[in-house]
Amino acid sequence: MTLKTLMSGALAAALVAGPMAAAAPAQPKEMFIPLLVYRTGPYAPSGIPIANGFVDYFTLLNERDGGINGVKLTWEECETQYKTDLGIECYEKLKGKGPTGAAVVNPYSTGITYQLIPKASVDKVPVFSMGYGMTAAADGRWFPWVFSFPTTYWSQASAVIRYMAQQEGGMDKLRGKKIVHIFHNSPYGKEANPTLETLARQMGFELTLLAVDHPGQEQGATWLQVRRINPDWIFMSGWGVMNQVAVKEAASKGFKMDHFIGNWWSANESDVVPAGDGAKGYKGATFHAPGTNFKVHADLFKFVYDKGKGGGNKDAVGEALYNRGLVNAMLSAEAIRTAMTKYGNKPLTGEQVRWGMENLNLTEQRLEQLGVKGFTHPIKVTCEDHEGNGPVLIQQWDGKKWTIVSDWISPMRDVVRAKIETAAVEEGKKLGYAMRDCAKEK
Amino acid sequence: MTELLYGIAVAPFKDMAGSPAFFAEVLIGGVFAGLMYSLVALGFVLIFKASGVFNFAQGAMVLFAALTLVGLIERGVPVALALVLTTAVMVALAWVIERVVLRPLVNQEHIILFMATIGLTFFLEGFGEMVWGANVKKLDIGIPDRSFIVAGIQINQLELSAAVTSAVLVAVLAVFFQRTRIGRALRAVADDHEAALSIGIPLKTIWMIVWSVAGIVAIVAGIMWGAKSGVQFSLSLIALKSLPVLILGGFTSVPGAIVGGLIIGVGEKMGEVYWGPLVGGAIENWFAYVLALAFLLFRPQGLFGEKIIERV
Amino acid sequence: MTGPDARPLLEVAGVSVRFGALVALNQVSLGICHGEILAIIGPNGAGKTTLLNAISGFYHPYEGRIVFDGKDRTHLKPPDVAALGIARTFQNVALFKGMSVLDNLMTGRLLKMKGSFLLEALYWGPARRQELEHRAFVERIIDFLEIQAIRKTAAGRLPYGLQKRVELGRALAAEPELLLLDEPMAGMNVEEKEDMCRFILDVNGEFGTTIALIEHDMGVVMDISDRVAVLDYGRKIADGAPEQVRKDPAVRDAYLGVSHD
Amino acid sequence: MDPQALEPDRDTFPKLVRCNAEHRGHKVAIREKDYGIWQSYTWREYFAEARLIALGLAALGFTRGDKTAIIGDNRPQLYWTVMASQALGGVPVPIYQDSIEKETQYIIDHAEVRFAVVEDQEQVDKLLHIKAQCPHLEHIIYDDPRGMRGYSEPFLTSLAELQELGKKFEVGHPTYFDDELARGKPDDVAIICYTSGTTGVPKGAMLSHRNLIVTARNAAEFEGLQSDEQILSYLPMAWVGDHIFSYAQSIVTGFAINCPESVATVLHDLKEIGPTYFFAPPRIWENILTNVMVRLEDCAWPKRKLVHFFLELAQDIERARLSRQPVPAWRRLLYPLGRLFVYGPLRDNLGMRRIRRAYTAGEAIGPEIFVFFRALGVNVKQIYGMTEASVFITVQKNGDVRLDTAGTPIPNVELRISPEGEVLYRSPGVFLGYYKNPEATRQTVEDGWVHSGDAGIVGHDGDLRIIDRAKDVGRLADGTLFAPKYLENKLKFSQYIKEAVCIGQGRQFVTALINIDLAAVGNWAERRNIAYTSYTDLSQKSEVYDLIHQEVGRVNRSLAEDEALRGARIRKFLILHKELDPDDEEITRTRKVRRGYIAQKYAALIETLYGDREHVEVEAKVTYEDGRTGTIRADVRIRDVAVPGDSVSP
Amino acid sequence: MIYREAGQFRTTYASDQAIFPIPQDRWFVVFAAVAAFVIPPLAANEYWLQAVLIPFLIYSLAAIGLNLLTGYAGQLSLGTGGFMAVGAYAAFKLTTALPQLNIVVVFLLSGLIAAGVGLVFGIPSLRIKGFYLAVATLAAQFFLLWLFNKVPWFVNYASSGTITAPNRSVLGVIVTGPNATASVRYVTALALVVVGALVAKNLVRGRVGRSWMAIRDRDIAAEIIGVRPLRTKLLAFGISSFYCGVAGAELVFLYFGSAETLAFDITLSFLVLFMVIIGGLGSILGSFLGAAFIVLVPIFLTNAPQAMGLSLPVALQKQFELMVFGGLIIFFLIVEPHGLARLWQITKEKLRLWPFPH
Repeated sequence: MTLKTLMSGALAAALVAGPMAAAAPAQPKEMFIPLLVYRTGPYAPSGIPIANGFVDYFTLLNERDGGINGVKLTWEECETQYKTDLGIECYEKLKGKGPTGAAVVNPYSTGITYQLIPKASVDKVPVFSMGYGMTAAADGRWFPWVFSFPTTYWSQASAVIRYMAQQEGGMDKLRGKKIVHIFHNSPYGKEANPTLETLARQMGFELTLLAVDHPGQEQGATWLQVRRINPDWIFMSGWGVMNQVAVKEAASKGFKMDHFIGNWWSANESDVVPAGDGAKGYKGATFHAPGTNFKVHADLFKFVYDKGKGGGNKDAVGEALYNRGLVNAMLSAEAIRTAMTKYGNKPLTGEQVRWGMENLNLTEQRLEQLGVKGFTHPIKVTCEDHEGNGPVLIQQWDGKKWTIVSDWISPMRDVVRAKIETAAVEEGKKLGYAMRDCAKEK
Repeated sequence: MTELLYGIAVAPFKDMAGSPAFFAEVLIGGVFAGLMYSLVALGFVLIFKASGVFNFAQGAMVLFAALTLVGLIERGVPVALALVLTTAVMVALAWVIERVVLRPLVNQEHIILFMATIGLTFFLEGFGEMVWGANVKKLDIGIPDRSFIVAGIQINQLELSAAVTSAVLVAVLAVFFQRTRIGRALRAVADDHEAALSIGIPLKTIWMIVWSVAGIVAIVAGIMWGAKSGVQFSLSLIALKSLPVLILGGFTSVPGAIVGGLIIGVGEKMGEVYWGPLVGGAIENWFAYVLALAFLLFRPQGLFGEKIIERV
Repeated sequence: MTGPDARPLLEVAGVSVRFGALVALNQVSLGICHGEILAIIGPNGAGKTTLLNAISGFYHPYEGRIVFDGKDRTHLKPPDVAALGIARTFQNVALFKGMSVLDNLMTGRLLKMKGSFLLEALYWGPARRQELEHRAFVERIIDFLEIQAIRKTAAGRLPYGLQKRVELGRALAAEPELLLLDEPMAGMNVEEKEDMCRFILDVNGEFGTTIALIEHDMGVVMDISDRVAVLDYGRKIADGAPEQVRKDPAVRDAYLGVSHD
Repeated sequence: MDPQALEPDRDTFPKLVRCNAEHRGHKVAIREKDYGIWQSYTWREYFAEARLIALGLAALGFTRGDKTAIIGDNRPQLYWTVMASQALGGVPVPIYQDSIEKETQYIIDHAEVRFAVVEDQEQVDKLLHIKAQCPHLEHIIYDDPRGMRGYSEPFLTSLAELQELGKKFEVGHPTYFDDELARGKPDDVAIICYTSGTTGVPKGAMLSHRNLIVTARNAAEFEGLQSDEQILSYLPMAWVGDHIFSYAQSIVTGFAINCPESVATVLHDLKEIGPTYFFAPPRIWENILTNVMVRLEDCAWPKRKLVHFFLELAQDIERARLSRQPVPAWRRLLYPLGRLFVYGPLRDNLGMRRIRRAYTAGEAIGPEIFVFFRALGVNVKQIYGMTEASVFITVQKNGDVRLDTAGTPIPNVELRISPEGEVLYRSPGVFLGYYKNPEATRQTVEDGWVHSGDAGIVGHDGDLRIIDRAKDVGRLADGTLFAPKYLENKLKFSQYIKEAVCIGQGRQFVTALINIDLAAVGNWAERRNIAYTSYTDLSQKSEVYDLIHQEVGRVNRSLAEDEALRGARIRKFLILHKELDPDDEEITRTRKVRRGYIAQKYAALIETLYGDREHVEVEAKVTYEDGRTGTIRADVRIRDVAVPGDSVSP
Repeated sequence: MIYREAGQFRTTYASDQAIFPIPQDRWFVVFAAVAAFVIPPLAANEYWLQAVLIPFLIYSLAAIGLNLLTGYAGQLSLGTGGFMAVGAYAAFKLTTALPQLNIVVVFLLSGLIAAGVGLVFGIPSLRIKGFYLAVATLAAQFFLLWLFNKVPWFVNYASSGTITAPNRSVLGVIVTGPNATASVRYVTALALVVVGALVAKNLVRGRVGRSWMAIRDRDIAAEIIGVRPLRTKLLAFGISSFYCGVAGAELVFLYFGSAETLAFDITLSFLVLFMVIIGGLGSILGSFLGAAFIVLVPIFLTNAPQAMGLSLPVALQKQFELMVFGGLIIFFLIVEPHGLARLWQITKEKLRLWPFPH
């Protein structure tokens, strides 16, 4: 106890002085965005492309446009290894950086998101958990500081079910079919279960939930059960090594791969490549297109990679999760841009960016301006709806790349939104929040 | 209550009898999975036997071996040459470990050496990732990965080859231990360090050899597991899966590692498939440990472990 | 000098102990009287230590009875045996190496201490008083055994002879009625042996503790014991006063002639 | 005011203790490390315990004038017994606890001791052995009952039993103790201290209460002793020094004394107590110094260098100060640094941090030793004292310490040098005479002036300088001055030399018999991988001879600096094959060399030193600890020492 | 060197048996404790409190708990994460069921519940020893986490599957939940760990601790002086789990704010074990030193390059950090296998003996 005081004192002197000194010469025309990344550890294969997409888009904005409306973006990466305690450390370290503090924080882990939700409102930093995190927080009336647009796990699950139904030939055709949900045995993996259970009741399909414990290298028993059930469809909410093993097991067990759909964290190149040819036909949900056939990618090559400022390997541009990071960065930037329409073209605080996010309206036209027409779907966020209830695409692995094999599939909003509102009350109350009146916000 | 009892004591067996082909498949799946565990456990046993070190870094060594192999192949080295080079790397690693870690810590308590191997784990994980990158890599050295069906039982080629490899490896190790001079020396060391020294066996050399052999076992385990899941950081975590195998088989027994693996593999598959649904599944992880624990209560030194004799 | 009185404090009646096929003790009967010093001798492997182990509850005889102070205690476990007032030392010193000499002796007081967990956690009131009282008691043993200078040394770092002495101290701390010493003088030099003999005699004389000891040094045995029992191949072959046993031809054959140096 | 005047209620020790019990009754008077902690007794307890002992003695028939032998290590019970005997008008006769039976028997018999109070079984056994030869000895009382259960002799009583007897006795005689106490007179004999004497049989010096009280008081005033002093009572109780420091001064001044746990733990106990007032004969100072040096040898190289640098710095400064020379400024500036890193910690580790004044006496201290401790900041001073003077004759004044003097007389002490150069003194502390030995008394005391037996001079500033025993100062054959003790002390400063005897009286040149320090040389040998089995073996190794040769050379070089002593350089030496031992009567219990006896015992060796042979076979009788005797044989080498610049060759 | 001990003699057993018998140590510790209560809340920023000091204190408490079991009683356990989870989930259930209950009482009750669970899982220790026992405790680890993950009752049927620390106040000050300031949470954690350390120290220097160490050092000899192995080992499991339980509750309530079972997975068990071994088995101080090492060194390594003006890619930095951390563990084990506490003790001993080497 005694030495610790000494040690921490000495370390404090060494460390606090460091970051402080580094932060001092920041220019006033800059905004700071903390990046919680995981480029190492068991989840690095997913973390690396996301982080690269993020960084590349910001670099592009700075290089091509000189920032957002003349305000340069700065950022600092902090390695979390997908661990909550490191996430907290990173957040605390970075939340006050830059002349106006952190503009928006992307936790990139459901666990870390849960830690940051209570803190963000106190620190006045919006939490942007794009397509993950606490689904209940999509109800902006209870969670003003948390955003999950363009879509959520629950919406995704409903959209995937809708897709299966479409493939079977209509919404009523799922009745009597057997669907298996293989999920990572964690709150993240279990997110889709209630929605699926509700839908199973409503649509009459037979749902089996099979949990796979972290990390999921050995799934023999799970796939034995799959083989016994012999389902019509498999939906998977996997993560990390579990995905690769599952895809491989499915292939080797001779399951119809095109009836195996992963959620958007189970459908990256890294999940299918180790399975080799066996993965051909495997499908995945997404809310943006894969590949590099968009103007924004051309710009990325031109302004970023050709200048040698790329965050990663050029070949990896366009991977599913790379594009995920790109979309995430783009949405963040657009939210900032939106906020500038109200607060002026200057560095903004987190509180101001929050307004921008809540009033984000990404139209088809704006998407075209951004060079991402067809890459993602238009989004409108409101005070009540922090999700935007975005539609979902299904992509399929052809052995070399992902291709989109569906139209935009709308989630079942009637089912999902009601569940979200119920959950929001529950989660909001837990944190001692009160519901705000959106009518008064305008 | 009766329902629960029925669920535990009757239904699963009815189930098994009802679908014997599937039951056989479960059994075979368990055997294959068990042998995969044994592959990792073997590395532990070798080292524990000769040096009394509970080598937590075995998982990291598997990762490191697989990363090295894949990394070399990715850089265009032919598979055979890559295998040779990887073996050389693992032997070099064994040499370094003996020099830098084991020798300064000789005669320390077990837990200290255990802790040192944890430090080694950190080091190898960081080093492996730094050199070869954190991305998942596909390991393809030509092992087929398709299933075929024999008498209604689906068998996976990869698992079959893993099983065969495990069996071959065990046979080779058994011969190595029984028939070669070094093998006999190893057994002498395992029995009594000082006795071994007194008959002129250099302990340091023995340790180096053992760690090298463990490194080679790690390559094999790395190939098998890497073929299954791709080569990536998570390989390091399979060490945990092999722990129940170890306790069951005993830390010092090579056959124990195999038999333990089979029991755990079959046990956990049966548990998960037939009893798992009762409690909602995903019981594989703890079930293996509880199974091992139950065994231990009757044989505290493991199935094949040497009886601990305490002199008063 | 108070002579031993004839009542047996401990009675071993027809006790046999087996390890698998090996019969380590074969129907051994032996009485240990109040206040006496009994030496148990015999060649290596004669079952001497096994006898002590059976008495202290590590082995349970498959036949025969062990009666202590009039009560059958054949099947008690070691802690229960200790609670009866039987303490012992071990052939290969079994000290708590990581603890100081003082703590080793304090541990010996364990049975005399009352557990009051909460008070101990706070080191308060009766718990604290108890600690200090027992410390005072243990200090008397330290003084008795003349180990003041090593009081706070870790037991594992002491030379062998001192470790044996500390182990005796730990046994004494329990204020036993019966003290079992397994080769208390093994591996000691002449001077250390003399000291140990003095301590054993003093323990017997000043505290009236009954002592049973295993010893190889015949000189020592003849000097300090009131009675000698001889074991050979798990059987008792003689029992009586030292001089008498020395003259016993069976003993000569089995023991003195063979392995005495 | 008459310096010898004493207030009537404080004119004997028992009365003073009673006074202390009344006035500072709650204050600690005496502590003993026992059962792991410092058991403390207040003055009130001191008095009460002593009172019970006295009553117990009375119950056994103790009468005024009876002698009580007191034998044992320093412990409160024995100090109480001293007071208890005095309270009854008896005379305590402390006897060295390690005296052999013959010596003990002589004293008990000579002093007509009726009661013996002893520490433990060991002493009891000794007395039982000789009891037949001591017709006066009636009662033996022991403190520690350990091992005594088998003793049934009727005249044996434990101290606890004695006190019980005392309690019973008090019931019948409630005022007995107070009455007897009141009957005590200041000029009664308070104690008989037997001086070991370098020659002949022991003589019992009788000291009165007045002798001791006045001297103790004068010395205390001279030194400014306070009642908060702490002192470690570790020197034998039979020695007058312990009696004056641990008993007389403690009672007069009211400070606490502390008895160590055992002989083995004295240094440790010294550190725990951290005395403010300390006394040690040169031998102990020297042992401590040797110990320090040996321990420092094991330091890592940089630390050793650093420590030695600072130690030398401090010694240089101190030498300059002692010889009244200026100290360079840079040294003065570095000193505080040294105090922080070396002197302070060292003093603390030695238990000398709190010492306000420390004495060395008994014989001359090696100057290097003296300088060393003073350099550390220990205010060690030389005193000159004798049993016959109740110790104190001269003391060095604080702030006026020199290397080669014994200080100035304390108040009321007069000094004179006889025409033969012998020191004579007169003081209130001068003893009453030798017990039952008027002849010796007459030889020693003339008109109140006591012959000290030491050769000395009084300097112009009143400082006394002792050269040697008056009878030991001699000359070589060519008339060169030869002060053996001086040479010996120089030799003994070497950490490797424990004892030295120089020979040269009437000879052509000086030679030396040397005892190596087994601990220091053993350590030295181990570091050089020199194996040895025993002292005898080690002492005759040629490497050891080389080592000692260097040390002798060093002494010779320093002798060469002084014109008067140049001629007395050591030209040959040998290392004795056995340690000089009080049991073999080669040195006294206070470890003074018995020169005459040695000359006789080692005559053969000495003759070889003055002959041509290079080694000699010897055989020596030794007495072991348990009293048995044995013989050791050795081949002792002789080593020549080159003495440059001198034509005389041996 | 800085110690001045001459003249410190003890006249009672009480002073000889004090936790810090040397006055200098005593004063230093008191001063440090007071400073720990006063200085960080005033001086440290939220990063230091939230990301460094609070976890350090909580891990210290857990490390003390494990040290009692492994370091003192000699029972190797890898179930720490599981027992901490029991504390966390118990605290969550208790405080949501009884919102009025003082949160500190909730922590203590959670500790008791964890102690109960620890007792059950300690039963195999009677027969199983050493590494076998360690691996057996993993059964507890995996089973408990599975249970909490599986049974929605434990999370009050929350759809998110996580437990969240609600706002709870003590004496009008909000101590847990999103509205509690870092300073208050820090002080709460500190107070608990100070009391915990004191109690642990009292236990290990008394009857209980001695019977643990007896079992650890020589179980056979322990039995013959009256130590009952099962009772003693179970007590160790119980008390150890109590500490771990409280630490687990703190982890969620004072540090994370909300958590899922993953927060208590096997890596946490290992982390606490590292702390205990690196810090020093059988040393309360070691638990603190070990926690400091495990918490501070990675943070130091992460921030050091930046402080030196080096800008490395985060991945490289993290990999480098792992290597250095692993290397440091080995280095420290080689330098002093008995942990930082022993190193500290040796240093202290050197300082006491200075300038003597031994």
